[in-house]
Amino acid sequence: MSSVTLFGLCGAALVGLGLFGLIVQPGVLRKILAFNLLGSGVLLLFGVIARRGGGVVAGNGSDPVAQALIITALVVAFAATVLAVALLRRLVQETGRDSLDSDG
Amino acid sequence: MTIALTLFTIITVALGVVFFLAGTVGLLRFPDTLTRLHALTKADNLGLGLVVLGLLPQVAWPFGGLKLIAVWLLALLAGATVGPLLGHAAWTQERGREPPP
Amino acid sequence: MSEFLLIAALCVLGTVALGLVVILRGPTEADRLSAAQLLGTGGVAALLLLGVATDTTGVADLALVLALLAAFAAVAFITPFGTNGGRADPVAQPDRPQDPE
Amino acid sequence: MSVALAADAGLALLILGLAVWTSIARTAGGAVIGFMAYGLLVALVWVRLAAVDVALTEAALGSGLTGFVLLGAAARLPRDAPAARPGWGLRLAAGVVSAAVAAGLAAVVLLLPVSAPTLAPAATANLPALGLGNPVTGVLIAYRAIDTLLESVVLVLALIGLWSLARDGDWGGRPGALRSADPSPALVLLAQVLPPLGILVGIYLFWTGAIAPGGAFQGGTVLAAMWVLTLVTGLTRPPRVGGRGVRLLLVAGPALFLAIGVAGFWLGGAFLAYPAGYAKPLILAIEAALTLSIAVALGLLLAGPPLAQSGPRA
Repeated sequence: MSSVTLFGLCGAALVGLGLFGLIVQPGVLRKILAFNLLGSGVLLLFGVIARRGGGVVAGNGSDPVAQALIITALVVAFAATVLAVALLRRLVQETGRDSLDSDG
Repeated sequence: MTIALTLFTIITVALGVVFFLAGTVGLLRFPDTLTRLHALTKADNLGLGLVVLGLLPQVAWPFGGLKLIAVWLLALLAGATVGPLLGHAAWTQERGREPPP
Repeated sequence: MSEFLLIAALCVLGTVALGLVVILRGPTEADRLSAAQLLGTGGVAALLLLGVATDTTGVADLALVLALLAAFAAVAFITPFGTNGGRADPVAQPDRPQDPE
Repeated sequence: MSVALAADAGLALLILGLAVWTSIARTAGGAVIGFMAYGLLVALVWVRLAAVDVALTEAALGSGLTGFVLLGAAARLPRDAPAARPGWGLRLAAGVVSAAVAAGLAAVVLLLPVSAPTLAPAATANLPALGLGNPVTGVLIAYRAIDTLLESVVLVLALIGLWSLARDGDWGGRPGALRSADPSPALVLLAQVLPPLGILVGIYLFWTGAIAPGGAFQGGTVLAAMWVLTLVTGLTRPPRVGGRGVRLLLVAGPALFLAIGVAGFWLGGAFLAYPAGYAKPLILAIEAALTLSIAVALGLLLAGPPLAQSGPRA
């Protein structure tokens, strides 16, 4: 097994972990964290594929197209996280609770 | 000359690693938050400083070397800022009142 | 030479990671934050060693950015800022100006 | 290379361990600190995957700015009684689904075709025509310029979303969520010493992005962090969100990008095509404007929604 495959398996496990947390965690901040874990796992998988492709031709590189898309994804994920945190703080101000349960 | 420089790098970097080890041991062994903080801010900055010093002969001057020194100075600044802030936070959390000035 | 630097990088990273794993249990948030801070410094040192050993462009710049932002996130946690002095967000303020009642 | 493999295995295990800690930590602060350490180690993985550009973005945005936002939220959310966790049935079902997804992805990783598809040769081959040395910047600003254009607009949209969370009476005021009433002397020193260096590093990252890892996003992120430090200590005041200057700065990057893109219809033969021979100066102009706009947008995103005009301690 190579290092690249290893990181790919790591990314797959992160996706599973993030998905589980997103469904099961009651607190919104924990859901945001879980969502970030999920996203980072997906990007890691993408990076692994880019490394395999780039390594074949350039010897010791990574596919620049995939890298550019990953950078784009990181910026968008940050924007989404900030918006989610702002919504959470407003939710706490309005209702006094930091979870989405409707019955309390 | 190159052999002497290589030897210098090896010895200094190894010393730096030892200081990182000391910082971690201090973090694990010291009894309360404030002393742990002391171990941390002293040891990691010395460790990084020695690593930087050891790497200086191995990089291109002037930009490579200046970049290394800048990294160390920035880390020193971060340690010098976070240390007092964390110390203040730890003091108030443990004792429930403001520390003396 | 480069093998030595790689092993040194590994030692530094392994040491601080060990400290992090043990210290994450607490007891206080200040302990956890100092362990994360130590991981940051160790990561910077490991990157510098890795960058010189493998001669990869940009790795030293990465260390520079990490050192620059080392104190940044911690500031958010330990500085009382905001309109309510850094304490918990106010809940449903009754004196909102746009409320008709 | 078994030492390298063992080191990478340790790194992967550590990352998984921190991810688990982030999920199970009892306090929100502990979870976020775990997530920041996780982000730092993921940046190291990107270096190991030969993607230093991504590592720079992850370190600056993923670990730095995201850590700031999440830690700030964790320290300020009221500590109420933990909400009821979902019942055993749902947790079991979620566990089975998540494990199935992870196993499926792992199988995909193990069964990837031996000759990996790649666009790396095509991306590298046309770089000299653009006058660039960093293929990632080439993709971001030339081959897939439409993505980058839309992404810079996404930041502005996120900011509009954030601002619309303000109360009606507060609209048009200055964001006040960052101002510290009584910053500690150590923090003020940091906010006085660090920004000059940080601005230098930010501009360097933007400039070096043409030939080496770096670029508008990494540079803009560093600049935004420096601005936020001065906002926290009160050394600078956040601008009124209704002000014309700040709005001009916000749209300068996307607008210039769009204008040059539309001009490409006549000068280059297609939308977002650069006329031959002028690619390098045009790309530099777009990158410079983008760096500025990204820095302003990210800084304002951290500064939060506007507060009342008078402000509590203005």
